[in-house]
Amino acid sequence: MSRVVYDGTPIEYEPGDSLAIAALRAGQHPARGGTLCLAGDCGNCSAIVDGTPWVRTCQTEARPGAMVQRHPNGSHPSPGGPEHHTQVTVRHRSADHVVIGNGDSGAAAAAALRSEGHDVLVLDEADGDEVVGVFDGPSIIVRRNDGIEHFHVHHITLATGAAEVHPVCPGNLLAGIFTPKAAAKVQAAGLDLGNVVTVGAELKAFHGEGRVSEVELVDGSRVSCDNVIVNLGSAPRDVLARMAPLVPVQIVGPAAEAHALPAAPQEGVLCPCGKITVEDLDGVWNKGFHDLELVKRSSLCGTGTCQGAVCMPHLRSFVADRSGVEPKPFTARPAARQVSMAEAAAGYHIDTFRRTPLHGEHTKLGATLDKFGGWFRPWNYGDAVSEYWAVREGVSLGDVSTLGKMMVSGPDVVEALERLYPNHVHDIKVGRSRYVINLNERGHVLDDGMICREGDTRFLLTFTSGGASTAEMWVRDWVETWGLKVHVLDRTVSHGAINVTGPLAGELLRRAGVSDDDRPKFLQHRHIDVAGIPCHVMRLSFTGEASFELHHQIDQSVELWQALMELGAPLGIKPHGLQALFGLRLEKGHVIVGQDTELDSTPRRINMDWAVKLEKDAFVGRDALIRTASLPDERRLFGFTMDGPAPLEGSVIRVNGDVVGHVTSSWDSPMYGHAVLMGWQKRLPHADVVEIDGREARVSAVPFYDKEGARARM
Amino acid sequence: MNEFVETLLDLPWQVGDPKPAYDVVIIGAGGHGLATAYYLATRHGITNVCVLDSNFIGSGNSGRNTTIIRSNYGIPESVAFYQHSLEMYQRLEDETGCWIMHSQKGQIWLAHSVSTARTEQTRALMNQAMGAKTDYIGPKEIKDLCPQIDLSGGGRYPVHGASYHHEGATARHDRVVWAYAQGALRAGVHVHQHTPVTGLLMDGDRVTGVQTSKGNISAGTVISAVGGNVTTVANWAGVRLPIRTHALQAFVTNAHAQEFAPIVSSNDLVFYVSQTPRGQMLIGAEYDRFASYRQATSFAYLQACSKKSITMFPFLSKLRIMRSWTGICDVSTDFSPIMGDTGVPGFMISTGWGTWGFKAIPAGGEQLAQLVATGSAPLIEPFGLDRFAKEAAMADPSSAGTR
Amino acid sequence: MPACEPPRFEGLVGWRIIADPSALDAAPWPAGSHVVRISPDDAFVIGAAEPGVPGDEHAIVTPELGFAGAAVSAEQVADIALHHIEWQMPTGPCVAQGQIAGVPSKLVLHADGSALLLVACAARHELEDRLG
Amino acid sequence: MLWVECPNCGSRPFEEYRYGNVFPVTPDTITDADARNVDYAWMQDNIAGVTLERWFHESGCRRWFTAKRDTTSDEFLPLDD
Repeated sequence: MSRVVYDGTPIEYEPGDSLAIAALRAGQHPARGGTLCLAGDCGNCSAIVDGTPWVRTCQTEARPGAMVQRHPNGSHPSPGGPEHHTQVTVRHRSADHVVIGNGDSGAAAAAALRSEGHDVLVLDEADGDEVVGVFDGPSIIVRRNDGIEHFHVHHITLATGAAEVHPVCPGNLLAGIFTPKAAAKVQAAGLDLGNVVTVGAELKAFHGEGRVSEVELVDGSRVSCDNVIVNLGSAPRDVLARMAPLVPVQIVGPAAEAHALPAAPQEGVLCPCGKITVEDLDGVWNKGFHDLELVKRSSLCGTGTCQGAVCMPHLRSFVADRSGVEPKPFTARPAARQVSMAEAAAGYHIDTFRRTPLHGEHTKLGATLDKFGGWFRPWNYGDAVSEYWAVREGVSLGDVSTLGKMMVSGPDVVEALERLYPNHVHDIKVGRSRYVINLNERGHVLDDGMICREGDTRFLLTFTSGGASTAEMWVRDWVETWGLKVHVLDRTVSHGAINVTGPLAGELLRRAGVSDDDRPKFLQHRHIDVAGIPCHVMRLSFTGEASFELHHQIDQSVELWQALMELGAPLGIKPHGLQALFGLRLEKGHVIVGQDTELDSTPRRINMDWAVKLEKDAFVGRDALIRTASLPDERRLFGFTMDGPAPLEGSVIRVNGDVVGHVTSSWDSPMYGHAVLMGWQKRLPHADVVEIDGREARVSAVPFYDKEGARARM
Repeated sequence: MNEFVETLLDLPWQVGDPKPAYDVVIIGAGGHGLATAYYLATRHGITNVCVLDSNFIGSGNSGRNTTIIRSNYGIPESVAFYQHSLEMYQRLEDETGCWIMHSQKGQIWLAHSVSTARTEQTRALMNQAMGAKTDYIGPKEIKDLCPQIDLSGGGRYPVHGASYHHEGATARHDRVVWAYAQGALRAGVHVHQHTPVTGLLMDGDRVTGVQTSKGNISAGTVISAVGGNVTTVANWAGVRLPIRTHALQAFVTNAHAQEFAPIVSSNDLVFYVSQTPRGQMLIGAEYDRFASYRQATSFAYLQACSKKSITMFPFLSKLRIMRSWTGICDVSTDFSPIMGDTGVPGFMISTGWGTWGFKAIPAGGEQLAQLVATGSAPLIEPFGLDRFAKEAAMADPSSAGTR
Repeated sequence: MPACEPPRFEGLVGWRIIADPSALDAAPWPAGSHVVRISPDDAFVIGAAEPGVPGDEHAIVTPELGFAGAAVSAEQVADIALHHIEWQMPTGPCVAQGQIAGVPSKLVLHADGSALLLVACAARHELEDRLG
Repeated sequence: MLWVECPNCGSRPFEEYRYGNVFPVTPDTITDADARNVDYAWMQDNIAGVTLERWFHESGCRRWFTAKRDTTSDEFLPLDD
């Protein structure tokens, strides 16, 4: 015979035994007492099984070596240690007709459906299928010992039967008390219940030490016994239907039938989960908690592990008795049959983190990679300051493959872009590009990027890495709303992009085979080969130095990167990560949307009115900007400088001791030897000198670096 | 006898129907409505007040939230308001004599990336400046506070650090409602359950009372403290709101021994977990992204929340889900609450509580009562409905609603 | 757990065409090419020289190297559907798009139940990990 | 689980989509231009009932579509009703 380990002691079981039956076979109550229904409804047989607390042992088949531990007496089980979770298998299935419950009514319903030619799936706990809940779709979640199943179904029949009513009276937490069906199961397993007494409504109390030895009846008589079968009728097991009132289900059999409530409880534990007594209920009733829900919430009756399966009929009867009105059952909520969080989680993946085609190159170069806007990106390659100097004084590569990139084309494309962007678009010449911001209808900055004109009716748009996905939605939504004829193709994950930046960037391109004549000038873009690889080269600058973004097909990213690194070696080339980039752009006063801006940053608030042409007829956000232009507006983003180490990003900015805003970006400028910052002042008058981190900081015009922008044009 | 039953207060209900007229009628007998009534009566002597609810007291979001009290917001106005509320909560048991199971646990808000570490650091610095006790802490301190955490985040969400909000607390939501209900009832306020308001009484463009299932009631001031269906009530008065209603779900496991001390949230993963006084692990996350008035629980939510939680706390993977629930919450366009005047004389509002506003009950009630009584309530002035037309939104990057 | 071999991905070379739906419907696709219709105005054409799209002078026709693909057998498709797809799988031939193991993916289903599994190269590692 | 029918791809869990809100409708009773703009920019109809709304199938065809849904039951209704 096989054994399970129960409270540290091996006990034998018969094939087919549940853990609860196995315990009874060994002369033990599976928990510490209380009526057993062995139907999965109550929590009276719960124990810790293989480390999982609160497992219904009546629903768990005994298997060799299973470790069962009763919950500690008088307290709750430990939630367990920090061990790692096991993987749970999930299966996605579909079925036409599903009948839940294979009792008489379920079997009849299934047979009738089959006779009409339907495919029918029957789910029953006896076969290991515990239905956790019925959800929209309709869908059904089923817990099995070998995993969890998500069913798509068309028709659901509930034949879940009725749950037998537990006794409420003194002594009802003793061992040796069974419902009739539980007793039948025990006896079917070959166990002898000894001197067994069957009682019904005449029951008054149980007596005994640990287990029942005497039953007291309402007439005062006492009957000695080894075990008791209590027959108090049933209540419909309709919890699945009540959980999902809008999911169409057919209910058949006892689950659909009206059942009389038991007599109002007089004494004893009504809620075995919380050890809540009739006296407790009277206590809250007398304090004025008269609604069924208020009685439940104030006594906590019905809020334990069985979720009212045991106490609900008695609780309703109690309220009916005290108030004269029979209340409806309280709300049922998943889970109808409990699942562990590992089981619930099965099949779910939180995020998909994307990798650029240069991911392997960054790893080889020792980059610290971190997650930004759903991508893994290099934060630094070990030393952000030397990366910074490579940009300022030599040449450097940055992986900007994550930038949003979008091709747009069509007869209405100029019209569409004019309406989308607050800047002029029609006057951008082919081969030229323009920096643009995009706004929402409130006139708040959503994102920024470039517009590159490729032809009369063809453009390439770029967006920030974090904004790319939303940008595609934004463009498509407006184009459709306006009914304009524009084709849209997002290229974000199909094109790689490498930013070649620094005063020697032009020299590196020369070495990569780009003649001075072919090299685009500032704000030009051109399709040329770089190191033999076809690139769309955009000349712009985020770092403050001459920069060439080389957009290309992603299958050639590695080749291009390696060629540039090799050609650039004599020039002292180094790649730079985001940490250096954030400092470089900060010295130029370039705003990072989402870091320096807030949810409601208008162009005015971030000093970018110049990027808005209100004289245009219409563009998204224009009406709001015109409306708000005359409103007093205290909120303004400023540049600051201060001596000493850069304060933490997020430091508050004070004027005369009052908090007026916070630092959004902060950097110890290697160039200047002091801190450069951006941050908000949201109170008038705006001060020229503020306090940050207990030190003095001064408002400074931005950019801090190369105010004339000569270096970007070099 | 269950230990959580014994000290319940009593609810001295009035007998009979509402009177035909009150100085103030409050729609919604949840935390905010009852607290407003309580403070009107106890702070300002305004006791001719009636609170109406279509169901039982606390039947809406007050009974469905995740009981967290915190003030670690991101903008000065919010930190000041919520810190005041947090401190009022700390004194509420003494003031009302009711055990609301207030328990200071501390809240850890995890960052799993450079960019969210910046967010948490920013939160800590702003909190400190505005009087909320929050520090940025590193992985070792996090592990000390919460040994069950997997600092590697399943190898995928490594913990960079966290903001630690020392005074983060929980209290039992129902008991907060009952404490205010009892205090208000004792002070003479009328509270009528199962009395749905079906419309507003208007005189020109002024609100003069409410229509109810038990007849019309006139009022000097009508306050909507309705959750979920606030748009309907506002529409009766012709008031347009920047509010969208979303479902918000949460769940608990079975009860376990008290071994999980703090409240832990994750900035990147967007979930939070704490252990209730009864030992259940309480887990929640963000609201469903689509607008809905339906209080439906979805398995997808249990699935996502479970996965996020067990990724950071492997011990949870074996714990079984006992019950889930869903409420509907009012999310404002800038994710901050809206309190005070509506532009319609006689009609005030308390809404936009996003993920339910439990933490704001004391200060929200106190300030609204003060506004009714004195015409001025500085703490909530920035949160008026007129802020949108004034382009003075209260967009808070640290509000739970912004993610 | 999956009994089948995990899919083996390789980068795909093709053309991406955005054009009027009617133009795409009528386009004479090069012989031997394989057309994945992503939406009415969007086609991914594999295994052909640059295709032309008569009838839409504004069509975007551009090389597409953003997808990785894996040929999967009918058995593998069934296994992936059982363990990794929440939605109901249509029967082929057709294109089925949506999340597979949480990753946006496409299955170009053939009549015999086998398929070409497509995923963005940027997310390929995630899908491989989850199916593997 | 809310299942949303994409006209291109079929029925998928709502997690595959981005919700795009309803088509905004400013009431005719608001006549002042600025007030209309405030309403358009900030206010929500927040209808408890049938709404016309936009969904974007982010994990599939990446296209918008319009759907009709009852926000009290989450039931999707035929568009031509």
